[in-house]
Order: sequence, then structure tokens, then C-alpha cells
Amino acid sequence: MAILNGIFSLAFLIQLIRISVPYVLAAMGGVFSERSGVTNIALEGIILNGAFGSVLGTYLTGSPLYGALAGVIAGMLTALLHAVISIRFRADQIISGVAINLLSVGLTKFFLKIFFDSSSNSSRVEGIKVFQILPPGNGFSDMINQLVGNPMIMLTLFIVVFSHIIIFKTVFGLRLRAVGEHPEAADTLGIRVNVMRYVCVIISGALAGLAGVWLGLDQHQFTDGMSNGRGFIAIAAVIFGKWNPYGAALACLLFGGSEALQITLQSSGSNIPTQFIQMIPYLLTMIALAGFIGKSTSPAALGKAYDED
Amino acid sequence: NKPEIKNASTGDKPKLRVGLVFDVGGRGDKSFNDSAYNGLQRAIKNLGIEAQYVEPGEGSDRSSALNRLAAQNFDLIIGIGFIFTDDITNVAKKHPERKFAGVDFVVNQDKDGKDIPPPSNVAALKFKEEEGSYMAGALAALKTKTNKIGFIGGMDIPLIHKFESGYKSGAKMINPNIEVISNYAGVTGAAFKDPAKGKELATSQYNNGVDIIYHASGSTGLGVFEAARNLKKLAIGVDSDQYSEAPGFILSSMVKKVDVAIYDIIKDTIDGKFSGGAKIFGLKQGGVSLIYDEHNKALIGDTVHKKLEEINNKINNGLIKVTL
Amino acid sequence: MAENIIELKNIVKRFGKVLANNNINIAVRKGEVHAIVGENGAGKSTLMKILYGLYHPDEGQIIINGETIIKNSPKNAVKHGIGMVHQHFMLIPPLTVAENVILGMETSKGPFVDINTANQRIKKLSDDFNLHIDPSKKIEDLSVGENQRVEIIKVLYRGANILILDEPTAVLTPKEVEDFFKVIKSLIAQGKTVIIITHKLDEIMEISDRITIIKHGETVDTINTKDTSPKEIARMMVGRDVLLQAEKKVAQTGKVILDVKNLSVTKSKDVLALDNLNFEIKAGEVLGFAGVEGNGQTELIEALMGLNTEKIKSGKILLEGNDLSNSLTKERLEQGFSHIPEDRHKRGLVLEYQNSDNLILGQQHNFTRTGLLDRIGIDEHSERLIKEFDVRPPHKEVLSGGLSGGNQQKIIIAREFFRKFKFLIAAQPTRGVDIGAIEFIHKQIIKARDEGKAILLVSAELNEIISLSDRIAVLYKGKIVKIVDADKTNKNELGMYMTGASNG
Amino acid sequence: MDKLNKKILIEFIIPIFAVLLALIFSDILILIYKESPLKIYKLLLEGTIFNSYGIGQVIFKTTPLIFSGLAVAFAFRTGLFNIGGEGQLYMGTFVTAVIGAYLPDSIPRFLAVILCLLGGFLAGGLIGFIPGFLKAKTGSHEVINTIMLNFIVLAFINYLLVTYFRVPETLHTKEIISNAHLARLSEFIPALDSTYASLAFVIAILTAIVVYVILWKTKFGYELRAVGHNPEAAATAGINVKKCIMMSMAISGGLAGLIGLNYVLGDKYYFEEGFSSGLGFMGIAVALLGRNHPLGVVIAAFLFGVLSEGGLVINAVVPKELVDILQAIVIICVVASTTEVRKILARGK
Ligand SMILES: Nc1ncnc2c1ncn2[C@@H]1O[C@H](COP(=O)(O)OP(=O)(O)OP(=O)(O)O)[C@@H](O)[C@H]1O
Ligand SMILES: Nc1ncnc2c1ncn2[C@@H]1O[C@H](COP(=O)(O)OP(=O)(O)OP(=O)(O)O)[C@@H](O)[C@H]1O
Ligand SMILES: [Mg+2]
Ligand SMILES: [Mg+2]
Repeated sequence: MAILNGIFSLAFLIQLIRISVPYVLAAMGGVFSERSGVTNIALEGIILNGAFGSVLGTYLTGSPLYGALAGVIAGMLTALLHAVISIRFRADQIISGVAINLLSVGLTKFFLKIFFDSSSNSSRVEGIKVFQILPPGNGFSDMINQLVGNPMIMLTLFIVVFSHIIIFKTVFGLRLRAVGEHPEAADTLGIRVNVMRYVCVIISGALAGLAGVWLGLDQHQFTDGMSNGRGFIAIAAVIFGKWNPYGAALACLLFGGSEALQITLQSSGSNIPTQFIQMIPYLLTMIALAGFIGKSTSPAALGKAYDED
Repeated sequence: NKPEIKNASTGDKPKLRVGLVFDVGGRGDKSFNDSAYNGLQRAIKNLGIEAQYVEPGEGSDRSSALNRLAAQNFDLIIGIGFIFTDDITNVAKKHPERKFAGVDFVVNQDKDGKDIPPPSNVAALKFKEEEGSYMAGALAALKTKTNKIGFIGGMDIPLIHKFESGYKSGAKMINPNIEVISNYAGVTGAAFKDPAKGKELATSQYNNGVDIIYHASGSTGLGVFEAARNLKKLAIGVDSDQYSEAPGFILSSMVKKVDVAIYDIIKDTIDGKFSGGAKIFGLKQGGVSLIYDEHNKALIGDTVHKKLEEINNKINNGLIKVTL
Repeated sequence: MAENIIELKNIVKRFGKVLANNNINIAVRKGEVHAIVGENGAGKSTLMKILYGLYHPDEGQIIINGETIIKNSPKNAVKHGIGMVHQHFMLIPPLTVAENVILGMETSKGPFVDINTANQRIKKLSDDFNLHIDPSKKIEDLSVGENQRVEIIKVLYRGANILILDEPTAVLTPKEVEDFFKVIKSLIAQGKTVIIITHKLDEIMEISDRITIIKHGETVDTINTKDTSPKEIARMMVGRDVLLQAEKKVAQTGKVILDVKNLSVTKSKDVLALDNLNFEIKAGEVLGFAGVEGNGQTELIEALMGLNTEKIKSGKILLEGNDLSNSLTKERLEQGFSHIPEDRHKRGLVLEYQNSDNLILGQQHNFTRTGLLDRIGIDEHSERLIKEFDVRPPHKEVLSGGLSGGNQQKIIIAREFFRKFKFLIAAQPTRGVDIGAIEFIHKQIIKARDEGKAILLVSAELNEIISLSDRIAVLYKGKIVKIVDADKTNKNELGMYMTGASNG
Repeated sequence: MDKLNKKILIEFIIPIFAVLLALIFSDILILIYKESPLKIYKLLLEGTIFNSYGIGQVIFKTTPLIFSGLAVAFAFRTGLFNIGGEGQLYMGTFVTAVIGAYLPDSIPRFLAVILCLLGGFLAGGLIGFIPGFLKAKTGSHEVINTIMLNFIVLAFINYLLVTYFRVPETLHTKEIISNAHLARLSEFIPALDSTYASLAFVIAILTAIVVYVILWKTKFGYELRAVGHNPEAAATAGINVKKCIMMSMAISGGLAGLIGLNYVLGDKYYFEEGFSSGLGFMGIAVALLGRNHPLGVVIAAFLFGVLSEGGLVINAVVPKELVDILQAIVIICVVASTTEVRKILARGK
């Protein structure tokens, strides 16, 4: 019963949300990129570069705000590389993503050595300030402050809603979906397919970069390889959520939830070996995919380069 | 800031060439590897040696790195981490003319429980983490207000279990009813470098009433400190003195004097006193200890400090036996 | 003489080694329906794509309304009032009609799409030209004929005065063609100009004013429709006399080959795609299935072939009395089925394979020795069939994807006729294929029938159904509403059954 | 003939061009680190292919990459993307090691090796089969399932290892019997000296040949490739698509299961936690650089073998990460130049 109490507590909810934030941000990026027809396995590397950029930016300027900006820009630049390779050069998008992930691991470590003379950690930097909405003191208001007072969490929430509106309500969104479904059709109507795709991939870089910013600035430092598979989980969430912002966000909460559950289960001293508890989120995903979601149909032109010529 | 470190002083006799191969985390982990690095640097400065280091990372590069150093006429080759045990043993057999040292080197036992000694050109530098952790457990138990303390390990492996069980025994000795909550960050090497996970694990423990957490999780522990800072709780560091990672929130650190061990073995080699076999660094030898200095004096307090000294003495005298 | 609204002069276009257009000249007059005809791969689509700015000619001039276009692009073409309906629909299935239509020229309020205004405008266009389209429906829920009309709306919405229609009727039923021609006439009545590509000579005779014939990338001639005949056009296209109507002897039927009993197939949860079908086909007989597309033809073929078997609810399929209801596709093929799929890109070919490999697809086990492919045998086989079936690849190493549609179809025909079969499913065997090839394919089918095979023919082409079949079954909403003798029926009667009227 | 030569030329020009481009980029990084690029490359080459120990080590590093690349390439040819190499290789290697450790000492050498190989192949194959099965039966996406399985298998193996199979105080299993050892290449070529290169390399080359024959010379391969290009056409032609998907993923997983062969039977003689460090992922790069063709895979694996061993050599002077960066840029340049270079060459025609 201690477990149930644990699960239904506010603390659990906050933890779930905190864990989900980087997933959600990266997954929103994934939705933009993939909806426009560009597979983005590079999310993992983008997160990593975003995290490094944010920490380095903060370290150099002393301001976490500039740091966050640097993280987003690092993400956008990484995404730009992915875009150039897969749109301009029409290379295989999955390979491009895999290569960029490899590159990001190498580059962040290389510059970690140059700037911080370390193979594993940066110096500690300022983080994002959490605002006190309620007077601090008792546990409850502290938790509310952690949630509502955290600008990154609020921003994430906003981004999810915003993404939905952009994709489904605006002219830009209509073109974005068209380009991902049937680029030839869009092209014949005078839409610049590849320009649209560039824009979407770069947006995805900004968002996944922001996921990195969360990791870097929430930890107040960069640690080698700190993206730790989150980009892949985000991709899974995009597919799970059927390429819709809300769906993907919910999938992220599911992943975040099962991780939080795993932590709660472990701390409550259950006898299940840790290794099995560790498996929960992944098993859950597989079962859900096989059982409930089944075939999720991707944007029809996903992964296919388009030759405008 | 080049990794190739050359001695500045020029002596007459040929300098001792020391090669060092780091553990998975590599330099800059702010604990284990950095401690080893400090020992090496001190030796360069004070003993006039020539040194080179390699960071093989995860995987099968360890023995290759050792082999290459051996082939390049390094006199003393040091591997950092228990994972080097077999690699050092094999390479040492192939290069009897060189000397080797392994930090956390595992001395295996035969069927009758007798130690199988490592090759004669290998020094096994072993630390009694359980003794230091026992002290950390006692400290946490003495300081807790909630009667609930926590432990966060990196990868779920025997070496880290040593920390956990020492910590638990120490705490139970002070208060048999104390509740100790343990978490591990994961089951792969990455579990030592996931501070975000560390932060969530710690936050969860603190939210469940834990007020002091001891970690043995490499860079993951940096996340534990972040949680401590955030929630204004206490944490106990590991391997190096980690006070500066979260001043005011680090109750103490259980340090492993890897730097001392490395410095000593280099010095012994220069002095011609190198000998193979196990070198044990326990509480008694000062190889492991709890930090008590001007930074955390106030946090620990006099009475608790006295009590800890007492326990320390008992362990040294064999009145308390820390078993696994 | 009416003025020339479009002039294409000395157009040359190469794709690597393929000379798709070789010095083509064509002039289109304002207000006319101008047909372009030619064999598969003659270069018709290429020429039209050049006019629309999708391809850039290697040489030549494009003159629209007397103005020479320097750098053409679809945008530019639209600006000059040109609209193109592509041979393959350029529609986005998960989007609505309105979204498809306004794409690129959206009605908007600030950054937001103003879908209401769009819906109204499209409704009006639909009414003006009798197109009967609901703008709020999704494309994936529409029939092929409706898709076609959405394409027209798309073009009209952009204010086109000149409409290019590339094989618009290839996939339409007779009724839909009839409606479609009404649309074209009302377009002309409102001052538009239409360029139409089609392989169907009777349609050309009916709808066009003038005809340009293209052969091997070159213009043969432009003639007035009223001064010519299908026979003459066919001769100009192919370079010889072509048999336009299949000739066949009286059927000599034998024992029952295929027997289908109580076949029911589900479409979705509680909708049936096929509802209790019963029929048989005898040796030496062609049973044609007429019907508006989407009335169960695809499901029938799949059920017979053992594809998507999870959808089959009940029923038996017997070949010469052997129950094959639970057999795998492979076993059915081995037992004597042969199958020309209705969609050659989707089911007929591996476009990335060489022709030789496609020619053994489904028969690979006959070209295997101890598990290894018999490369030499395969190549010999392929050379023989390519010659025998007159497949014309642009060059030798071309992959099947690089062939024109007609030649792709010939590859499939060659493969399926080579198989030792008792029962053949021929689904849309001549779709999008030029008349020379149609003649050839029809001959093959009749030859097989005369050899005592049982043949099931599915075609949207009523002429084809009537001329090839011995009996004709009409499918409507998953049911056979009527089976008639081919020589005792006509297009009108069939058309009536196809819309659901039972018993004439 | 002329045509064939040109085709082959293109296949070679692109990777060489890519490597050159990658070198330019890494020059910049080396200069940032205030070192001389020439010195670093000299060091790298001297330490690897211009040195007998280095050659042996490169062969040692190349071996698992060949298996890894073949695994990815095999699935690719059936239109499947296997990102699950890491999990499959863990399972395969673990089973190989456990079989090797518990075989009776008296078992003949040849048989022992075969049993270990078979065990690894089947175990890896089982892990590959799962996403194949799920794809065939429920249509769920193999990319996600393979990623998920990586995490699950790693945790599961860790559990088995820690709870049942490890030698106390270590993270490895007990040693395999000596009859399961693969001979070191140095036994045949003394110059290779103390390197760990073993007959596993020969097995890898043979496997590449077998994969080539299966895919291009057999009926089975013909069917697999048909499914890869157009599953619906394949189904129509009577090919059992679901079976092909399952078989392909299982074989791909089986090939991945052999990645650890080199390590367990040729080097350490036991399974150790964390030995792989991403070999499964590197297979993607190897396969793609090698154009999903067995010959290409072998060449690409060799290139990455040189870089990976070279990283260790230059680690004394510059960060080893330089090599990771170099590898990534090589891949990027290769994939990016392919279509463009082809286009230009086609135009020049
Ligand atoms: N994108 C392309 N790349 C290379 N070759 C092409 C391309 N498009 C067409 N071709 C080739 O150009 C030639 C002319 O093709 P086109 O599509 O214009 O023929 P068509 O007259 O429309 O034929 P059909 O009646 O079959 O539609 C064919 O040989 C075709 O294979
Ligand atoms: N060299 C080529 N490389 C790639 N694709 C090609 C090449 N040649 C032709 N194609 C493609 O082959 C197909 C046949 O060409 P074409 O444009 O003539 O189509 P089509 O005959 O009108 O098709 P269908 O009649 O089947 O609808 C088209 O999809 C065309 O894009
Ligand atoms: Mg055409
Ligand atoms: Mg055609």
C-alpha cells in the first residue's frame, strides 16, 4: 500500500513531469521534423549538443538565459547539418542521424576537454531560476513552486499546445503536412518542399536543443553522454503518439511515468530485482505497441528525399 | 592542458616512466579517476618521473592500452579500477620485466578460500570501502532526524554493493531500527554518468522522508548533490572530497586515497622497494576515511565527531569487524 | 483560324540516355479540346510536364499567348493560366478536399487557415461546373472519379484557362467518363482550353477537336478529329494497321475449373466487402467482372489469391474440385493459378529489380538448383520472353522501374502467361497501355481461353469486358447482381446493373 | 566491361573522397588542440597498419565490426532496420560464453567451437526474432522494438550475470574451456605477436561470403530482397512475407549474436559486462558505409578498425574523441556525396 500512496502523491506527479520534460520537448521536435517527411534519429545528438551548448554558454557568459539560447542554437545548428545532409544531399536520413549522434558524442567530449579539461564533467554553472509562486515553507507549496514556478516546465506545456495549433490550424502547418505526405503534390502547387523541410528540421533542432538545455541547466553541468538514450525514447514517443503533438506528449508522460514508477518501486524496497524494474518502461512500450496501437501509419513520404529538380 | 605530461626538472639518472590507464569515466569525474590523476601529478612534481596516460573508455581497449604501454618501455604501468584485474594479470605475465599496479585489483580466492596471489610484478592496491562506508553509515545514522537515510549506487554491481552493505551495517550499529533506502541508477556503465537520473532518485528519496543520502555513483552523484541543494537536504560524497560540489549540503565525503596509493607505489618503485601482492588501504592505514575539516566541522558537530572517532578506533583495534 | 494559345517548338528532352522528346512541335488553339496520342513511352507525359514547368527542356521554346517563356516553373505556368491534372493523382489522402485544393494558395486569417471561406468557394466551383464534391470530406474516403474531379477543382481554383489532362479517364467507369466529358464540355463552354492525353480512341473521337500524334518522341502530325477515324489514328501511332476489336471464336467450354462458394469478406468491423459470392468458371471460358471500382473487385482478387486472408469470413474456393480455401498464395500458384495484378506498381513488380528478376517473380523456385539461383537460365529465359512479348526497354540494364507503364505491363503479362496455369486472374490487364499493346494482350488472353484455361477478367473498361468475356458478372456493393452472356448484352445494360438495378 | 569498371570506380571514389574530406575537418580540430595534424596522422598510421602489432590489433577490431555490419545490412536488404544489435550481441555473446564455460573439458575442439558459435547465433537470433515476430503479427515497428529490446536485454543479462553466472567480485563469467579457444592468428603468423586477432577474423570473412551467397545467389535471398523492395508484390507472387520478415530479423540478430565471438573465444575467454561499448550501433555505420553489401561491409569494418585502434594510439597526444569525430564525418561525407557524385558523373557521360 505504501507503493500506492507513493504513486498517488503530488511528489510522484511532479517527478513524472520532471522526467518527462526532456522527452516531450524532443518529441515535439520529432513531430515537426517527421511530419515534414524527414526522419530524425539525430534527436539524441541534438539533445547532447543542446545540453553542452547551454552549459558552455552559461559558463562563458554567466547567464543561464544566454546559456539556454546557446543550447537552442547548438541544437539548431546540429539539425541544420542533418537537414543539409538529408535534404540538400538527399542522403539516407537514418544514416545521417546515426552519424550525427556519433559526431555529437565526439564533439561534446572534445570540447569538454578543451574548455573544462575533463573527460566527463564540466564545471558547475548557474541553472534556470525557479520562481516562488506560493510562499515557501510547507511541503505542498514547495512542490507547487517546483512545478508552476519552473519556467521550463511551463514553457514545455506551452510548446505542446502551440505545436498542435501550428500543425493543424495554420497555413504553415497545412503545408508542412502536405510536404510530408506527398511532396510531389505540394511541389506542383508551388510549395517549396525542401525549404519547408529545412524550416521544420531546424525547428526540431531548436526544440530538441531545448530538451538538452533542460538537462544541462537542471543539472547545472554537462556530463559526457548525458542525453543517455532520451532522443530514442522521444522518437518512440513520436511513433507511439502517431505523429501528433498531443499523442506524442502523452506517450512521453507514459514513459516518464513508468520511470517514476520504477524509482518509487525501488525505493519502497520491493524484492523485485532492480534489473526487472529497470525494464518496465521498455516492456510497457513494446506491449502497448503490439497490443493497442498496432500499425501506426507514418507520414507517407517520411524518410524519402525529394528531388525538386 | 595537454594529456602528455613531461617532467620539467632534469635529473641525471634516467627518469622513471609511468603509464596510467583510466577507468571508464576517465579524467574529470570529480571523484575516483581524478583522485588517481592527482596522485600521478604529485609524483611528477615531486619525484621527477615521466608519465603518460590513456583513457580507453568502455569496451575491449583496456588490455590493448596496457600492452602498448608495456611495449613502449614504461617501467610502471597502473590500471585504475577493478575491471583491470584480468587485463593486468595477463599483460603482466607477458611482460615480466615491467611492473604493474592495479587500483581496486581483485585478489581471487581458490576453493579453500585462500587468496590466489597476483603475479609477482603486480601490486594490488585495495581499499576497504566497506570500512569507510561503515563510518559514513554511522555518521548518517547519528545525524538523521527522520530515522530514514538513503543510499544511491551507480551500476548495480558487487563493488558498489560493498559500499551499500558497509553503509547499512554502520547505520544499524548506531540504530538498529533505522530505515535505509537504496537505489541504483542502472545496470550498465552509463549508470555512472547519468546525473539526471541521480537527481530524480535522490529527489524521490528526500520526498519520502530521507534526509541524508550517501552515494557511490560517479558522475551520477552530482545529480544527487543537485537534489540536496534544491531540497536543502544533506548528502555524503564519495572517493574524493566532494564538498565543493554543493557547499553546505555535503555532510562529509568518504574518500578513497587513491592518490596516496598511487604516489606511494611510484615512490616505492623509484626507491627500489616495489613488491608485488596485495596492499591494503583500510581505515587504519588512512587509505579510506571520512572528511572532517573546517568546511563541514559545523555540519557534523563536536559530539558526533567524537563518537565517530571512537568507532574509528574500535575498527582499527579490531573491536568492530566490518564484514561484507 | 483561331489563335494559338500555346506553341511548343522543337522541344528536346533527355533523361540520361533516354531521348524522351525529340524535336516535338505542337500548337494548341484557344477554346479547343486538343488530344495527344502515342504509344507508351512516346513522350506525351514528358512534354506536358515541360509545358507545366515540372521539367526543363534541353532545347526548344515554350510560347504561351504569344509570350516566350524563359524560365518555366509550375508557379509560372499557373500564372499563365495553365493547370495540370497528372496521370497519377497529386492528392494527399489524409487531408480534406478543401485542404488539398487550397494548398499553396490558402485562404487565411492571419497565420491561420480559413477553412470556412475555402469550403464556400469550393462548393461554388463544384456547383458551377457540376462536379458534385463535398469540400469537407477526406480524399481517402472518395472514389476515383471524385478524386479526378477534385483535381479539376484544384486547377480551376487557381484560375486556369488551359487544362492539361494526362490520361484522366484511365481509371474511370463508363458512367464516370460520361460525367467527366460533360465537365469538359462545360469547361469549353466557359471559354477554357483543354489538352487531353488518352489511349482510348473512341473517347478521342467523341471529345476532341484536333489530335496530335507522337511517336518515339517526335510529332507525327496534327489532324482534325472530324477528318479522321480510329483506324487511321492507330496506324499513325503504331506504324501499322491495328486490330481495334478483339476477335474470338465461339467458346468451347469444358469442365468446371474454378468454383467459388459462399465467399464473404469483411471490409471493416461490420461492413462486408463481399457478400456471399457464388460462381464458377469452366475451362475455355472468360468470366468478366464488371462493376464500379470499389465494389469488391479488389477483395475478390485478394481472396482468390489467398492475400489478406484474415479478412475472409466464410466461403470455399475449389480448383478442379480441390479445396484451396486454406492454401497459401504460393500453393495456389503451384496448383495452377496465375494472376495479373490490378496495380502493377503496387503488386505486380519489384521496381528495383532487373527485368530478368521480375520475369521469374513467383516462379523463382523453377529457376533454382539446390537452393541457388540459376543465373544463366534466368537470363536466357528473360531474353526469350522480352523478345516474344516485345518488351522495349530503353536500354539493356534498365531496372523495371525505368520502363514505361506499357512495357512494365508487358513484363507482367509475359511472366504470368509463361506460368503453367489452369486459371488466370486478369485484373485491369490493359490499364494505361497503348493500343498496340492492348491488341497484343487481348490476343494472349483469347489464346489462353482457346487452350482451355479458365479466365477471370476484371476491368473498368466495358468495351474490353464485352469483347473478351463469354459471361459477365456485375458486382455491386459486394454482391453479384447479375450474370449475363456477353453476346446478349451491351454497355447500357451493364451500366444499369453497375449502379445497382437488379433485373433489367 | 567499360561500364562495370566505371561503376566500381564510383564505389571507390566516394569513400576515398569522404575520408579526405573528413581528414580536412579533423585537421581543424587538431589545430584547435594546438597539435600538428601531420604528426597525429603519422602516429596513427605507424601505430596501426605500419606496425605488426598494430595490424593484428586492427584485425582484432575489424572482426566484430564485420559481424555487426553484416547484421544490419542483412535486415536492410529485407527492408528492415535493426537497431537492436546491441541487445542481440549481448545475448549471443553471453550464451556463447556460458556454453563455452560449461562444456565438458573432453569435448573435441572443433565441436566445442561449433557449439559456442551455434549458441551465440541462436541466442542473438532469438532476440532478433522477437521484433520480427511482432512486426509480422501485429505490425508494430521494428525500430522501436529493437531499441526497447536493447534496454531490456542488457538489464536481463546483467541480472543473469550478477545473480547466477559471475565469478565473485568480478563482472565476468567463468572462463570457457580451453578446447573452445579460437587459435590466435599469431600462431600462424608470428609477426602478429601478442595481438588478440584470432581465427574469429577468418570466420567473419567466411560469414560475409555466406551472406553474399544467401542474398544474391539463392532463392531465399531473392525472396528476401523482393520483400525488402516491395512486400505487396512479393506477397502477390506467393512469397510468405511474414516468414521472410521473421527469418530476416532472426538471421540479422544471429549475425549480431556472433559479434562477441572474437572477444569470448579469441581474447578474454569470458563474457564481461560492458565489453561491447556500442559495437551494435557501429554496425549501422559500417553497413551503410559498406553500401549494405558484404564486401563493402568488410572494407568499411577495416576502416573503422583502423580508426578505432588508432584512437588509442593518438590518445597520448590528442583526445581520443577525435577518432569518433573522424568516423562520423567519414560516414556523413560518404552518404552525402553519394547521390551528388553520381549525378555529376552521370552528367559527365
Ligand atoms: N523521370 C524520368 N527519368 C528518366 N526517364 C524518364 C522519366 N520520365 C520518363 N522517362 C522516360 O521517357 C520516355 C517517355 O516517357 P513519357 O512518360 O513521356 O511517356 P508517355 O508517352 O507518357 O507514356 P505512357 O503512354 O506510358 O504514359 C520513356 O521512355 C520513359 O521511360
Ligand atoms: N530512368 C528512370 N529512372 C527512374 N524512374 C523512371 C525512369 N524512367 C521512367 N521512370 C518512371 O517510370 C514510370 C513510367 O514512366 P511514365 O512516366 O511513362 O509512366 P506511365 O507510363 O505514364 O505510367 P503508368 O502508365 O504506369 O501510369 C514513371 O513512374 C517514371 O517516373
Ligand atoms: Mg504518360
Ligand atoms: Mg501510361
